[in-house]
Amino acid sequence: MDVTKEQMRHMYRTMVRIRKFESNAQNDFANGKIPGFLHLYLGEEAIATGVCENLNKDDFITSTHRGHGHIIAKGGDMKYMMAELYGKSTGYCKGKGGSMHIADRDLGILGANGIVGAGQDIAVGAGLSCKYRKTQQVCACFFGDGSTNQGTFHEALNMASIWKLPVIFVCENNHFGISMSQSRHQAIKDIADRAAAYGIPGVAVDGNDAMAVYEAANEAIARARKGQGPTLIECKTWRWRGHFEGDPAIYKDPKEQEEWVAREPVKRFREFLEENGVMTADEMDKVDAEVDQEIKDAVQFAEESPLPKPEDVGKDVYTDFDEEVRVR
Amino acid sequence: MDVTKEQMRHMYRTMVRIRKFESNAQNDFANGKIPGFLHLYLGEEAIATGVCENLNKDDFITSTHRGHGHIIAKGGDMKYMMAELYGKSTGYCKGKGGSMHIADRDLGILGANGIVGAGQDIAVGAGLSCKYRKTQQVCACFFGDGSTNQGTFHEALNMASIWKLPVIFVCENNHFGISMSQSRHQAIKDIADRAAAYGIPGVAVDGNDAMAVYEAANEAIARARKGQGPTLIECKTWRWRGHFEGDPAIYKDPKEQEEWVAREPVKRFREFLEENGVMTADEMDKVDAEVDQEIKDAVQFAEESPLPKPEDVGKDVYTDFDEEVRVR
Amino acid sequence: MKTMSVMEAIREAMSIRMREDPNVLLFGEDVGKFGGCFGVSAGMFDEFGPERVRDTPISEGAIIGAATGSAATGLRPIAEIMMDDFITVAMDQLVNNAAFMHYMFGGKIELPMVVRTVNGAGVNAAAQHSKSMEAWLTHVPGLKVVYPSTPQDCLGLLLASIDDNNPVVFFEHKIAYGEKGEVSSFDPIPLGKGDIKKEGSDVTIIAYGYQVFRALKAAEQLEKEGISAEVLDPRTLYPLDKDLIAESVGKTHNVVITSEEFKRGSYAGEISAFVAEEMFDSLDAPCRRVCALNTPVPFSAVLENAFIPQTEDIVNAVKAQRE
Amino acid sequence: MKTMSVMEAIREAMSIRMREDPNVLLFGEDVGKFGGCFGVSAGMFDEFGPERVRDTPISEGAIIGAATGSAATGLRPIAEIMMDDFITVAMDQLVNNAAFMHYMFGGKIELPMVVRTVNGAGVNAAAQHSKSMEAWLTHVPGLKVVYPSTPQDCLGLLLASIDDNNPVVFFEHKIAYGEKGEVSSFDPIPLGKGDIKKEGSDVTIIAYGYQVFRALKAAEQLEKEGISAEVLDPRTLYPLDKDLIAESVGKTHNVVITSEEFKRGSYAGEISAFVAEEMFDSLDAPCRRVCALNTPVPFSAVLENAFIPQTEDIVNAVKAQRE
Ligand SMILES: Cc1ncc(C[n+]2csc(CCOP(=O)(O)OP(=O)(O)O)c2C)c(N)n1
Ligand SMILES: Cc1ncc(C[n+]2csc(CCOP(=O)(O)OP(=O)(O)O)c2C)c(N)n1
Ligand SMILES: [Mg+2]
Ligand SMILES: [Mg+2]
Repeated sequence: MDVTKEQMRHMYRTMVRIRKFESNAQNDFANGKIPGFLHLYLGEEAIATGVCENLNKDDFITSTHRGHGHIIAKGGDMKYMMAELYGKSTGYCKGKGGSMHIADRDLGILGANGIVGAGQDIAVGAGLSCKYRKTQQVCACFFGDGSTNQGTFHEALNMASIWKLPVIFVCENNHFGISMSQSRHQAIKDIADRAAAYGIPGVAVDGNDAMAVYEAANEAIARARKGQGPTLIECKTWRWRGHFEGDPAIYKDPKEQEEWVAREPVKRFREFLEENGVMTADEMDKVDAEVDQEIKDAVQFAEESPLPKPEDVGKDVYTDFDEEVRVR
Repeated sequence: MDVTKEQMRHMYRTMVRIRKFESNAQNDFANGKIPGFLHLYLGEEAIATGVCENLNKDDFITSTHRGHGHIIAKGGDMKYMMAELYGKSTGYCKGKGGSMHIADRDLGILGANGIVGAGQDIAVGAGLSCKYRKTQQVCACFFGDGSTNQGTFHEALNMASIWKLPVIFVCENNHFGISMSQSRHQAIKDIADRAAAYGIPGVAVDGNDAMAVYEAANEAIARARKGQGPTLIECKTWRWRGHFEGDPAIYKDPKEQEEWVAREPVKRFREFLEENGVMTADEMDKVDAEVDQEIKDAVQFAEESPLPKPEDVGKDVYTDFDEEVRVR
Repeated sequence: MKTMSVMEAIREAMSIRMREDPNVLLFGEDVGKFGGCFGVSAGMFDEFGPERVRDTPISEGAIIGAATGSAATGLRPIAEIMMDDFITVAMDQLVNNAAFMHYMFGGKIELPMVVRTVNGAGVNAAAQHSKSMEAWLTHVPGLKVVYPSTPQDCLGLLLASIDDNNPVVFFEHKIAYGEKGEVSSFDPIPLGKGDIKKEGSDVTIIAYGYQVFRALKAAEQLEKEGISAEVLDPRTLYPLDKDLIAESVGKTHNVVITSEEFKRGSYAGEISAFVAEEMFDSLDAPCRRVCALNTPVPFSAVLENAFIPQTEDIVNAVKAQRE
Repeated sequence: MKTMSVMEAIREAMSIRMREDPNVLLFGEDVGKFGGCFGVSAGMFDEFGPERVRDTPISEGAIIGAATGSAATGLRPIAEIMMDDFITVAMDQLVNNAAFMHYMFGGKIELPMVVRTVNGAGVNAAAQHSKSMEAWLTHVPGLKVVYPSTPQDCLGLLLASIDDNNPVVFFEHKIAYGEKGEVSSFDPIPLGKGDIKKEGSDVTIIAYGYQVFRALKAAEQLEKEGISAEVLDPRTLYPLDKDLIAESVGKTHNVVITSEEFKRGSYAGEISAFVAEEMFDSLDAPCRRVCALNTPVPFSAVLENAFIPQTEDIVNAVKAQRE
C-alpha cells in the first residue's frame, strides 16, 4: 500500500477532529445549545477517515443524517459546521439546514441528508457527471446498514454498475437502523454480499480499523478512476450512542456494546501509529490539544455569530427570486 | 415429482387458452376493437401455466401489465376478461380497469398492475396475511426482468425474507424491458442470483418448458407452505411481440427472435405430452377446438354486453358513497 | 370521563380495536419494543407481541405495499410512516395502488387500511422532517384523509378510520402529541363530520390539526378585542363537512382558513376556493388563508417561527379582513 | 416561420441546447434508439449518441436522483419520466432533495435540471397511465413548474427551462403532441410569463396544457352565442403570472378555470382561491372550475369521456356563470 506517513498523521488528526467535534456536540445538545435531531458518529470515526484520505478536494461525497464525520474528513470547516448546528447565519447553510443538511459544494460535499437512502442515487448522478465530463473525479457515497433495505440502494447500485460509474459505495454497518438490529432487518450477515446482485466487487472490512478502511477504499477508488466502475465496501462498526441524542438505546446488548467500545478506533489507531513509529504519543497529544483549540474557536465563532434574520426566511428557495415573507 | 396426468392435461388446456386468448386479442386490437395499451403474453405461456398449476383457488397471485396469462392460468373467466378489454360494463372491472387492471378477488387474483414493480410489495402484504392468519395459503408474484431494477423488488424480497413469508417471486425474464435488453439494464446474467442478497433460494429455469417451471414452483410452494419463506424463481423466456401492440420492436435481433420462437412452449409441451403418452394429438386437437369455442363465446359475450353508463363513472371510488358526476 | 393526551388517545384507539379484532395489526419502523419514534406505540409490543406490533425494515414503499396487500386479503392493517416527509418514498404504493384499486377493479376489492403519519414543524427538524403534505393526499380520489385535533377526536376518528373499508390516511402533528383533553366517549366519530370547537358570530376560522389549538388561542385574543370568532374544525379533510361550513359561513359571512401547509396549493386553498365558489354571496369579504410560507421548512428557530402560521398571524388576518 | 407539432418543438428545443452545450444530456427509460415511449426523442440518439441520449433501467427514483446529483456537479440534465403517473415513484428524490437542496444548503448548490413528463387522459390508458398531477408539484417550494400548450410555447419554454438554474418540472400532454402550430422564434420564453391566446371581454378562461385547445374551441362556440371569452394561458404554473391574470380579470370580471386535474385539490383550485382572495371586488360572479372528476381515470371510453373536462363543459360553465 502506498500510504505515506504524512497521510497517516493526517488521518490521526481527522479522527481526533471527528471524535472531539462529536463529543462537544453531545455536550452542547445536553446543555440545550443545539436544537433538533442530533445523530452522532462516535465510534465510527475510522470509516470517514479511511475513505476520505483517498479523496482529492474536487472529488465528491454524499452523506447521511449522521454526517458530521464525513464532512470533517472531507475537509469541512468546523466553524461553519458548529455555527450551523447552533442555527446561526454564519453556518454552512445560513442556519437553514442544521445538522442533517450540511453541505459544501467547494469541497465536493453534496450534503448530509435526512432521508435514509437518498444519498445513494445522488451519488450516481455525481458519478455520471465525473464520467461524462471525463474528469478523474470519483464520488464516495456513505450510508448505513438500515438504508440498504431502501429501494434507492438497489437502484443506485444497479445503475452505477451498468454505467460503470466512479462511485464508491461505503456502507457503515453499525448494526442498527434506529432500534432495529441488522440481524432483524435483513437475513444476511455481510452486506458486501449484495454487490454480487449488480456484478460489482463487494468487500467487508473492519470499520474500526482506519488502515483497513483506507486500503479497501484505495483499491476501489483506483478501480473507479480507471473506469472500471463501482465497488461496495462494507465497514463493520458500532454506534456508541443511541440513534439520536435522547435515545437511551435500551435495545442494545450491553455486552456487545462493551466489546465494540473496547475495539474503539481512535485508540487503536494511536497504538498502530506508535507501534509503527509514525507518531509518538507526545506528537499525538499535541494534535489532540490543537484540535481542542480548534473546537474552542469553532464554538466561540458559533456563539458570537448572529442569528439569521426572520426576513431571510424567503431567500434561497430559488436562485433568481425571493419568496414572499409574512410581516408580523 | 408428483404431478398427475390430469394436471398435465389441465396445463395443456391452460397454455392453449392463453395462446388463443392472446392471439385473438392481437387481432381485436389490430381491428380497433380493443383500445388502450395492450401487452401480450405470447411466447411466455409456460410460466403462468407451470406456476399456477400448483396453486389452490384460495391462493393469491399478483400480476403485471402483461397479465392475461396469469389471470387465465389462475382460473380467470375469459368472458369477463374479454368484456373488460372491450370496455364493457360486464367486464371484470365494469370497464373501469381495462387490460392492465383485471382482478378477481374470489380467485385470489390481486390484479394486473400498470406500475412496474408494484405487484412485488402487494404480494408481501398477501404473504403477510397468509402467514398471520395461519392459513396454508401462498402468494405467487409475477414480474418481468425490467422490474427487478425497481426499488420495490429489493424491498419486497428483503421484507418477505426476514418475515419468512409464503411468497413465490416469479421473474419472467423475457430479456427486455420495453426496448432495453437485459444485458443493458443489469450487469448480471441470472436474475436468480439476486436471491442471495436476501438469504433466500434462487433458481433459474427454462421458462419455455412448462414442466420445468411446474417443478421449480412446486418446490418453492412446498417450502412456502411449510413456513420456510420465499423463493425467487427466474424463468427465462422471450417476448414474441413488441412491448405493446404497435411497437415494431426493431431493437430485437431477428436471429434471437427466431431461435426463441423455435423453442416455443406450446408446441414443446404438446410433444412432451405425446411422447410421454399423456395425451394424443387427437385429444389435444379436441382441446384446441374447445378453446376456440370458449374464445368465440367470450367474444360474443363481450360484443353483446352493454357499455358502461356515463353516470357510473362516480361509483366505486369508495365503498360507501359515490362521487359527484358532471351533468352535460 | 378521563384526561388523556393526544398520544394516549391514539394509542388507546389502536389498542381497543386490536383487543377486539385479531385481524387488526400495526407495523412500521421501530413501532415495536422501541415504541415508535415519538413513543405513540409505547407498551403495545408488550401487550400484543411481535406479530401484531411489528418492526419493519426501512422500506416505506414495502410498508404501504404490505398494508395494501394484506388489507386486500383479510387483515385490517395500521401502517405507520414515521413522518409525513417519508411518505414521498411510498407515494406510488399509496396512490397508484391503494387509492385506486377499489375503482380500477370495479369495486371488487376492499382495502380496510389506515396509514398513520406525523406532520408538522416546530422542533427544529428542518426541511425533510417537518412538512405538512396533506394536500397531496386530499387530491387523490380513493383516499379518505383525517386530521383530528383533540384527544377525544383522535380517539373517535382513529376508531372510525380502522373500521372504514377504504384506505384512510390519518395525520398526527408532532407538537400536538402532548396536548391534553377530556375523553368521555369511546365510540367512533363518523368520518366526514366537522365540529365547532368554539362558537362565534363574526368570523369562521376553519382550522384542523395543531392549528386548532392556535386558532382557539387566537379566538380568545380576538374575543378580548370584541371580535367573536367561531372555530370550525373539519376533523376529516375528505370527505369534507361542507354542510357545517355552509352553516357557519351563513352566520358569520367571513372566513379565515389556517393550516401549517405551504400556502401555494394547500388544502386550505381548496377550502378557500370552494367557499368562494359555492358561498360567494354569503361572503362579506374575501377569504384569507393563514398558512406556512412557500419555503422549505428552515432549521433555525428564528426562521422556523417565521415559517409557521402563528396565533398572532391568525389574529392579524381576522382583523385585516374587517378593515 | 415554420409549422411544427408540439412533439417536434420539444425535440427541437432539446436538440438546440444539446448542440450548443455539451453539458446538456437527456436520460430516461427508452429515450435512446427507441425514441421514447411517445417518440419525442426519435432521431436524437442518432445525432447525439448513447452517452447523451441515454437509456436507463426502470428506476425512476434513480433517474431523478441521478439528475439531481449530476446537476449539482456540473451537468444540465434533462430527465424524462415516461409518464407523470410514475413520478409517484420518485417523489422523494424530486421533493425532499431536488426541490429543497438549494434552500437546505443555504443557497450554495444550484440544480439546473429539467424533469420532463407526460400527462393526460384520452387514450383509454386507465388510472395508472392518464393522470394530471401538476398540483403536487406546484405545492412544492423550490420547484418551477411549466405546462405549455402551443408548439411555439413548448419550444421557447423548454429552452428557458433548460437554461434555468433551478429544478423545473416540464409537463407535456400526450394528446397535445400532435397539435401543430407556427413557430417563428427560437428564443427562450421567460418562465412566469402568461399569454393571452385569444382576447375577449366577457369572461377570462384560464387554461393551460391541452385545455388551452379545448378552451379555444369553447371560446369560438361562445362567440357564436355572443359571449366574448378571453383565453389566458399562464404557461408557467409557478411562478404564476398573477399580473396578467389581474389585468384580464379587471377587464372581464368573470373567471372560469379549466384543467384536466382531479378537481379537489387541483392547481385550478389554487388559482380560483387566489383570484377570489386577491381580486374579490373585481368579480361579478364566483369563479368556476372545469376540471376532471374526483375519480381515478376510468378505462372505457364512455367513462373516460365523462371524466375529462370537455369543450362543452367549459361552454356550459361560462353560460351558467352568467345566469
Ligand atoms: C426515508 C426515511 N425513512 C425513515 C427515516 C427515519 N430514520 C432516520 S435515520 C434511520 C435509521 C437509519 O439507519 P442506518 O441507515 O443504519 O444509519 P445509522 O443511523 O445507523 O447511521 C431512520 C429509520 C428517514 N430519515 N428517512
Ligand atoms: C413505474 C413504472 N415505470 C415505467 C413504466 C412503463 N413501462 C411499462 S412496462 C415497462 C417494461 C417492463 O419490463 P419488464 O418488467 O421486463 O416486463 P415485460 O414488459 O418485459 O413483461 C415499462 C418501462 C411503468 N408502467 N411503471
Ligand atoms: Mg445503522
Ligand atoms: Mg421483460
